[in-house]
Amino acid sequence: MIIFKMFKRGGGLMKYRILTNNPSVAAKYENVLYIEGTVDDVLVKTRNLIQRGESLVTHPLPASIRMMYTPYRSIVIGQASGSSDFLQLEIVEESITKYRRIIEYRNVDIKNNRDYENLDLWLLESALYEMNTNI
Amino acid sequence: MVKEIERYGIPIVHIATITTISTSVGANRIMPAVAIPYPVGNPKLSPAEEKAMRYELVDKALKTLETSINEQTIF
Amino acid sequence: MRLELGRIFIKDIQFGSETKVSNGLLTVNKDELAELIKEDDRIKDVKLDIARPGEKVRIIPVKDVIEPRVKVGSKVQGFPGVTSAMHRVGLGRTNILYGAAVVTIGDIVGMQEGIVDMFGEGAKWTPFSKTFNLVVDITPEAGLEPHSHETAVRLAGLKASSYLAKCAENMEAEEVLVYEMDNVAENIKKYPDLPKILYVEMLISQGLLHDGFIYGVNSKEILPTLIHPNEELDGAVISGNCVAACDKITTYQHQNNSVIQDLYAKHGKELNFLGVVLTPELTTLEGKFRSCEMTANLAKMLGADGVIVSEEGYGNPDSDLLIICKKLEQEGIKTVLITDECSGQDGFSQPLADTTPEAVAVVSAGNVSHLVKLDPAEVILGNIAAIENISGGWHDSVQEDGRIFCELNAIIGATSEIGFHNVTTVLR
Amino acid sequence: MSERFKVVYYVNQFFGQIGGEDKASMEPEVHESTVGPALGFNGLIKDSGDVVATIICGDNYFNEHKADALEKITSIIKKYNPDVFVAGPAFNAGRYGMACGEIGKYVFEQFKIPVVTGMYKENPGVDVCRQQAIIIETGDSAAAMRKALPVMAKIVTKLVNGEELGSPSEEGYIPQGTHKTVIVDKRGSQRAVDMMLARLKGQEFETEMPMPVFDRVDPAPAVKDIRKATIALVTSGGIVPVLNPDHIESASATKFGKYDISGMDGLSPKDFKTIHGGYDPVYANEDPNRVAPLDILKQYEKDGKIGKVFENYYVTTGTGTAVANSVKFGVEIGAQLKAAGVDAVILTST
Repeated sequence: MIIFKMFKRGGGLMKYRILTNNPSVAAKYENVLYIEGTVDDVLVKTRNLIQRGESLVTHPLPASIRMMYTPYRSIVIGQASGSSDFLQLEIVEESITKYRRIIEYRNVDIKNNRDYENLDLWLLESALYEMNTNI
Repeated sequence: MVKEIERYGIPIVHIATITTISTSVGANRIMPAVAIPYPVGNPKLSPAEEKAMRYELVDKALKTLETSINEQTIF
Repeated sequence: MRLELGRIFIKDIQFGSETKVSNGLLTVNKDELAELIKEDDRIKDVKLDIARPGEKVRIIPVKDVIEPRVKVGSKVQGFPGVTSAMHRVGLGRTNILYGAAVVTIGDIVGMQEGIVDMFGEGAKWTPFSKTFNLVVDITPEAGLEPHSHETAVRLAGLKASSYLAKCAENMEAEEVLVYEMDNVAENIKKYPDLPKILYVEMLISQGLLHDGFIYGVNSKEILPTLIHPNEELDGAVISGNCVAACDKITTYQHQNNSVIQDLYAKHGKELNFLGVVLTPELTTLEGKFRSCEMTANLAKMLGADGVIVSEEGYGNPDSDLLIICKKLEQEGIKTVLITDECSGQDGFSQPLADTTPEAVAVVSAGNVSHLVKLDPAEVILGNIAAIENISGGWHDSVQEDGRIFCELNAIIGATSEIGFHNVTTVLR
Repeated sequence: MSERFKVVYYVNQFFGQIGGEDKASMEPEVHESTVGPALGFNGLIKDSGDVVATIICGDNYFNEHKADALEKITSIIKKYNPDVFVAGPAFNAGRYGMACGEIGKYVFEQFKIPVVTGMYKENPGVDVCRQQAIIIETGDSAAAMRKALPVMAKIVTKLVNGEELGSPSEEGYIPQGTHKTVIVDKRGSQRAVDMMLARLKGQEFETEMPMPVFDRVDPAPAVKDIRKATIALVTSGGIVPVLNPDHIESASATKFGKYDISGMDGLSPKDFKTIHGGYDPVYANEDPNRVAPLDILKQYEKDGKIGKVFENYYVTTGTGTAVANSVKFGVEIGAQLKAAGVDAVILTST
């Protein structure tokens, strides 16, 4: 199990969690909130936490329509900032709307599950790398 | 919705978390809410504290309705 | 900086004993090219095919499209920092096998996507139905992990393109396009009354299958970077992006970036083209804010009056596009955005792409969910089952008569957000 | 089309020359002659088609006996088997517009034939059938008949010939609201450069992705004496009676709820819950007053600090931006509040 550390500016560790429905991510990292469910469930949970004042570290959506059809999503959430950030609230809300519209006519592609687990993990790790280089 | 009700000449205060949206859809009396899941509450407080807080929020809301304004105002 | 692009018009491709161009016919020595590609020990085998405009051929799943080019009089050939050592590009003479393209296909991690139809209804929606395509389909060594697999496919296409054009180094070009521009200071002196326009090109920069490269540097590693438009036109920017079929920028589209071409066409006449800022579309919000802030600052520093911003992809990059627009407009810099929209299969949904009050001038490259019916193909290059995995395809998308229903988002370059294609939406 | 095309035409009692308001309850009748606007319309299509029947129906009859009326109209259409159905134009006549809209929508959906009508843009019938019918934009009164009929005839002819319609402004119809994907002459980058130059020169340009435009309304005057005022509570936060008797949807609701809260001293979690899909329901379900502060308002009422809390509480679901339906709700709720003499409103959103 890996604990991914994210440092606060000026030192100290920032608390963060990975919200995911991807078993590979849950198996590899420790600070995970594992959601047994769909991407939609992950997005809704993310929204609920952001609405409670936690902060959105990575964007809830992928960068292409193709990725929206995949069955896994991992999103990094930071500790409560104390106040609600309008932009984050809007981003998370709009993400859900966009996701649902794109997926409206479609079935989530589950044939390539193993591949998608890995792909989601790699994209998450790319994001973690991006976070770690910004200290 | 806010605007259409106000069109009848009835003053209306919009208590909303994302006040920027409230502004862009054309509410005139706007009051920031506590948070989306509990615009006029706060589960972190004790029931008595929470009620006191809501009392204050409603008080503020009523005051906005008693205030004459000429343009969009966030109270 | 002065760049001459010499076009040698290609009107057919055939396999033959020698790779050469004569009277518009590109002959390709299949074995020689295959050997070259197999020099990469990650590649076990390679299959080469030709697809000509009008043939009943479907190519699927397409990874990248590359235009074959050769640098005239240069000892170093290839894409700087990628298939060759770093070298200067953007000036001098480059010869192009104009009308030809290398198309790489094959699946990496069940992420097949991207159709190019050479005929019928499908041909209308992709710009690459009009090129003579050499299709490169590699088989990787068993157990090759996906990052290496992606790299191998990418390099195979780039190498093939350089290989094809090598024979044209000393040929007479039938048409020469000149892209010449002084430095920013000179231009402002020269054209004091022309509006100064900057082009911001956003690039998906998010990890495996979601990367772009600038002189071989992964765009997710960069801060927004100002480059000379000629550098991009001459091979400095390549695609490593294997998703977003309809709205990714293939290497071919970087080499022929349409916003750059169209700004150049009016440079010195109606506008003063300041240059290109390449902006990474990152995954973290912090990264997005940083990129957007710096992009706006670059535009401000350069004294831009207007900025054209093109997006790549759909989803999280929409946020970047919005934020850049907002920041620029707040600085009084006028923006025009190029993006695509999702207004549902029936087109009745309000497009969500980008709704900020500041986005007053937006070019729509089309509705990604627009349904098209593709006629049956006689030849499939690639894998027909891939259609099921294609974005836009679904389980019953292959009809009994062989026709395929798919959404535009499955088709390569259909809703190009650099405005490479002629698709848009109109309100009806 | 080598054969002549057939049109069935719908008009109300007035345009059918039966009579005015006194005849508004007449049942549908069919005439094989062309009556009223159908006559003028027939003259305009005479080269290629004919109005084979005119249906005349009273506005009140239609609106009060919708099912019956639609059934009768269905049998008429089955009998004549037209290539296209034309109704109106209804100009700004509300009941006539609703009838044209409802029938047009129904005919389109049942018979899959083109439907053309005409209305003033603010006619409530527009929203009923805009996605199904082509609605010619007309003036607000029958004086615009002479202008409207040729536009309708031209569009009808195009539709029966399977021709593609041009843009709403070119053809004179109200936009159906669809974003149609098309291939145009200029590529996107060129359009972007042109748009940029137009913007910089201060010339007019047309964005290809228009934003919803929100108008403004002047602030209503302040409440003079809050201690005498009747205050209504409205929420878009989805707090409804636990059984959700009106089946209000969890997102982008198509209706609103109205519940009598006069006997309550707050929104008890035993009686109310949230059905809003846009937030974590846990906190609202623990105490619905966190979303709609009825408990405090009632206390204010009891303490004499306000006149009273209006007896009905209104609720719908929606986020701040779901505009189309919320306009309709606002209009209806506002009318009821106005009629009831409510002095001010507190609206909470989640």
